[in-house]
Amino acid sequence: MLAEQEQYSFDFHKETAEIVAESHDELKVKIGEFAGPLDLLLYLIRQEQANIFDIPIARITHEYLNYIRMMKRLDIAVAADFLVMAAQLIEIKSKMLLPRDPMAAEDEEIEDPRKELVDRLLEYEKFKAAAEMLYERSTIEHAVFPRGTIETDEHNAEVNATVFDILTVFQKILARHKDEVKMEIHREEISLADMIRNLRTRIFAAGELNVAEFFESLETKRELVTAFVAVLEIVRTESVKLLQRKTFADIILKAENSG
Amino acid sequence: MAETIEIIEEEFAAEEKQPRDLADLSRAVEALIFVADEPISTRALAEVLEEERELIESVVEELAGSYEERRGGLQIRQIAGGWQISTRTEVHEDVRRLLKSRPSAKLSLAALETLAVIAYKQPVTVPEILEIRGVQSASAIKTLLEKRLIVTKGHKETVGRPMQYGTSKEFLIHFGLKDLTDLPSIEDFEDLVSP
Amino acid sequence: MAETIEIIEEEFAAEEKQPRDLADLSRAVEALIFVADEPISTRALAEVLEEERELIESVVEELAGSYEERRGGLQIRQIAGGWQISTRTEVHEDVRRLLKSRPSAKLSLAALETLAVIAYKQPVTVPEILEIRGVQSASAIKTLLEKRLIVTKGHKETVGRPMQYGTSKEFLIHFGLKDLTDLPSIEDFEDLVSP
Repeated sequence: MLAEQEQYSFDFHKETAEIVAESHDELKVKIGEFAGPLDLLLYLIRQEQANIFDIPIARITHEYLNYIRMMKRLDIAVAADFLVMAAQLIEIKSKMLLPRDPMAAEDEEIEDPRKELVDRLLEYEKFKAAAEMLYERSTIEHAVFPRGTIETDEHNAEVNATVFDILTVFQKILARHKDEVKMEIHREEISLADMIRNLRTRIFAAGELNVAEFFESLETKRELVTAFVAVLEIVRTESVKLLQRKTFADIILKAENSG
Repeated sequence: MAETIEIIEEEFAAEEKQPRDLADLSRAVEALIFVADEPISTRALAEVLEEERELIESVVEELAGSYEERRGGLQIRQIAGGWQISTRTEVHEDVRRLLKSRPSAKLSLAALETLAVIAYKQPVTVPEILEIRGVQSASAIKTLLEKRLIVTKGHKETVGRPMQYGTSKEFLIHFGLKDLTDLPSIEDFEDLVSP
Repeated sequence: MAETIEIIEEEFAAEEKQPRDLADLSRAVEALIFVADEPISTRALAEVLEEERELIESVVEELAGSYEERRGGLQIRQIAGGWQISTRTEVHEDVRRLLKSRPSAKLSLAALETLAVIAYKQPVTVPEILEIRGVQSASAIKTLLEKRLIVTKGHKETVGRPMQYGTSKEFLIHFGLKDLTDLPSIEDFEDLVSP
């Protein structure tokens, strides 16, 4: 019963990612993924039982990079945002190692290189708590059901729309439209053999054929290419010749036996 | 004595579940009739609640009676071999007035598609909409005009001078847009498509 | 004699526009809330019934109270700016067994976080969400749009005119909120976070 329930009921607390140490240097991600680099950082800080206002940046950076390496070893795609954060951590770490400027006045306040990160973490943590609140609210809401459909609903079998729907619907129409066009082209596609047969029939029926007119009657690029090859082929293999009655005049395909 | 007590306890434990009290059953029955899409039979209710049919029968009848007594806006009635909650005949006029006044917030898929084409291609004519959607849109256009989501935008100066359509001010209000340039473009959601 | 007749006529005329009694109004209100397929606002009820909003307000509250007192399987509650009849949480197991429904697919942690940022910072753009979450939220936003929990709120008038997002009516329904002010203040979460 319990196991069955767990399959489909997402538990905010249980599915939150966690790193479990299997041995000294073998780490393992227990479940899920961290929601982002800030989520991972908060986890590491809590794991180290560190004060968020005084983050042991060297140790946390080390742990953070360990995690990234492990992800890579496990062939888990590491989102670019995690790498950006890694770079920021290294930068903060190096800034903290810099000796204080000896020329600076004694009482001059030096901003802690960690400050910006701490601010972001605190801000992020609020929204993480809000996400948890939403999760709990939706759990309660899932125990409440609206009435089933009644007759009057059936006269109103319509959908509610947002701007996003309008755009998606429009894209679908365009896609549908494109498919139809493709299908037409496909239907009208003609093989080289058919094209030669067609060409031959037309030349021998009329005795000659205006090449330009013939090409103009075709619709697609593919048909044109096929027709061009067919013309070359028919001239090569059959008693048909190409002629031009005067310079710049239309090119004519003429059956040789018809004079 | 001690032995007897033990036996009784065991018997209790063996019983799969304690019988529910009547108020509890009545609550469940009321909720089930309410959420069911179609009139629900006594047998179906008994099955879901794992109770005797006769018991459920009397619970439903009692519940229907209490609705009757209260004389509120709803009733529980037996219909098509099942039980259903519906409004009372006394309030039909009010219900009808509500259904008529229903906000025009809803659109059928056909109307939505037509509206999408008009929004993105305006000003656009009926043949042009047909060309894009691949189906006649006459009744959808009528609906959209009635709901004032679209307006006519004069005749197009081509053969037959067909009427052109565009979106209205109500359209902007309805979809929370400042102006037409506010309509999302495919590019706006491009970043969302990639995983 | 003539006087008497006059008086009777006056009485008749007065009777024609006699206000509906409260029981009658309550009946109508209950039926309308039941029939409406979305939470229905006090204003909409007052308009359909052609009564003062304040009167309707007190009638609905009285009615909701009577449901509460009865402790049946149903409740009348205020949600997404309107009133709705729904089942009580106590009976959810029975209802779920009937509908064979599992708790509907819940949102991922990423989607929940993104939704929390949008709920509290709306209208908000994708770069602003990235700033707070520290991670791209594209697929979460797409999911939320598809589930209609968020809607677009026009373009922001800054470089690149990015699309802005906000929560929808479905968001309120999904999380059982009367309106956005029903959300606890974001500052309240400050006390909960690490000391």
